[in-house]
Amino acid sequence: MKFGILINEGPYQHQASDSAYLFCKAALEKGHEISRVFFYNDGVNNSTKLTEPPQDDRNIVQRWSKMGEEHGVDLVVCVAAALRRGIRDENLAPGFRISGLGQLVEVGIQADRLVVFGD
Amino acid sequence: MKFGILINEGPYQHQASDSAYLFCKAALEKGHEISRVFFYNDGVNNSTKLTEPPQDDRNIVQRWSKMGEEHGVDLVVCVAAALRRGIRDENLAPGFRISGLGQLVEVGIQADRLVVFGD
Amino acid sequence: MSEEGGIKKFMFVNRKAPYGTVYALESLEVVLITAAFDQDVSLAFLDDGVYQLKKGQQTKGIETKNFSPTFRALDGYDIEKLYVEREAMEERGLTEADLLVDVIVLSRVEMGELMEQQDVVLSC
Amino acid sequence: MSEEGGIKKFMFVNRKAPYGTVYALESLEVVLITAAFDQDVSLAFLDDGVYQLKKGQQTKGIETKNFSPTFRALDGYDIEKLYVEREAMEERGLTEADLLVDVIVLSRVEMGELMEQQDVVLSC
Amino acid sequence: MLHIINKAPQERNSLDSCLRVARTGTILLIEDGVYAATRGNAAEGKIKDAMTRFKVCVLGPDLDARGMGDRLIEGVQSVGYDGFVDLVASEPNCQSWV
Amino acid sequence: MLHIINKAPQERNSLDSCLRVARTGTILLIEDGVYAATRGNAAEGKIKDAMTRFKVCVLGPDLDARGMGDRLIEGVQSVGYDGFVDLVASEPNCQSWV
Repeated sequence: MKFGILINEGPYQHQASDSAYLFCKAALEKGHEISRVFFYNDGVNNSTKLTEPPQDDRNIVQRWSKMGEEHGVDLVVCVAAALRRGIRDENLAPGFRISGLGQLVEVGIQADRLVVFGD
Repeated sequence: MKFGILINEGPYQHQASDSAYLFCKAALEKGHEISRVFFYNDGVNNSTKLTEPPQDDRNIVQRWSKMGEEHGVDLVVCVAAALRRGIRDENLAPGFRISGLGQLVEVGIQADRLVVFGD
Repeated sequence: MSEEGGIKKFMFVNRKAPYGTVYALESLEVVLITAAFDQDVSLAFLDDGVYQLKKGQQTKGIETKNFSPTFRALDGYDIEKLYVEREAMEERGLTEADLLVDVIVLSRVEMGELMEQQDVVLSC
Repeated sequence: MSEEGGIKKFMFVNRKAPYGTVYALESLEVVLITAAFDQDVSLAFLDDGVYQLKKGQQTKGIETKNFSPTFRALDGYDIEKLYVEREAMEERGLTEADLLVDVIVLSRVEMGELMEQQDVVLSC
Repeated sequence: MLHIINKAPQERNSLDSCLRVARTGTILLIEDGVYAATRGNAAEGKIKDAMTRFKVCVLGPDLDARGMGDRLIEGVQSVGYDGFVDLVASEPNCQSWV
Repeated sequence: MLHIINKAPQERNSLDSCLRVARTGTILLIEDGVYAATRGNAAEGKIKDAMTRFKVCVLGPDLDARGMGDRLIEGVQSVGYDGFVDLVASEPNCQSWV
């Protein structure tokens, strides 16, 4: 089955990004496809390559980058939400791309399910 | 009177930063002193110089920078919270400085009131 | 659940008040984009979400853009299905006359049944 | 309100559960720093905040650091005033035996009176 | 003590929590908290009851932003940001029920 | 329909809102939402009532993280992230009550 994922909160402050990541990991392990992860609202903050969490904590941004690269998951950051919050190509982590809201609607149409993770 | 301000949420997602700014502006106009504005939790995201909100919207980061420069308000971003969220000197807006949590405790001790703005 | 000719039913569920958080505004931005994809779009207003439609919003004092006029423009995008939960209005002392646009008022049971018919439910 | 010898009363009010949001963890980080400033520090646990002190937290499954042992370390920082609202525990089916550390259980009236005596009330 | 509430009464428990625990002083409703002080809201009774123990104020600019300026419960005082500053200064301490 | 709830029952109105409006299907409690399904919580009655209309599940890793693994209400099913995926796949549609 094809899943689309929407993440509305940034890393660390809320559990949304953690829950979404572990959901995607489990879905991939079961042989499902993650068609796209769309980062909206403060969710765009998951894509900055400048984070440096404490050594004994998980690295939320790197985890997403790795999943994008290893499983070809399309990680799309909303351009309008990103500009509001200071995410641009210059601080974008590997594996993410910045694009328009149409990418969210598109995955809503194409995927079998769209799951929202927020506050 | 001397006020200390604590902001726990980032720009745009929550009203906290707006409310704090308008509070500080009113306090300065009344002749009070803003001893320090401390940015903690997602509040650190108020300090990125990379934001570019729509033309018809307020520019939250620039507003703080301007207040810092025109009124000498000390805008301090928590280093630990900033590292978790991708705020560093390289993307720090003018007028802000990154420092430790001790700066929050210090202003709590020195100011007459500490006002918290959060979610 | 219907998928006639590739058209899906998208519902935007609004449960949050405007201005205290950005969700109402950024959700509306998605609605406008969705209109361009020729899908079956509806908006549901529950809980504090009904406040988004309140007439007379004047945001100058909080130095924030008043986005409520956009609800009036939805018509021009062929988005006409705005559903409001009756109980949510009543608990907040609001009536249809307080709202910026024409809406379809539903009981909570009707609202729940409508949700079940959707393909994609978006909430911010 | 007391300011004897420059010592202020700092109270950290915890009303949120752990892990769903970062507030509990980052609030605790402020508490540890405050200890170094020789102030009068107390922690208040109200509402879902009491869950922060629940024994037996095992966070491996959510791949997040379990920070609850830090509450056990507060003693070593001379932070000994942990106040828990009785009604908050009761509404959540918790008793003192469920908590990681020794606490002082207060009624809501006592908690309210204690808050009024503070110089600085920090909440995240 | 000044108690600052920024959430709507039906969405979160911050107003209920404050009213349960707080003893005296002033309650200031800001941001989405202002809805609690509007006529017809399910919280109207709680606010009227609170007015017997507390001075209750609302941040006017937040009330106006939400289009609720004409339905403030009688006896609740509307203040601007300057009044917000005055309240913080005049009460001995303050707490934000975030 | 799969209803996903991620907030504690006393803090926010998301569980109440879902129970008021939702008709049938499955309720999955995740993140802070898991507290609703624990014995002794004030929401226990609501969850037991909901079980007459819905299948009620809880995300086990979130329950364990919060130290509540030993007090799950009888009849509520604990699932892992793989079970979460299965629920989304098996129900025709889903809604997050954020």
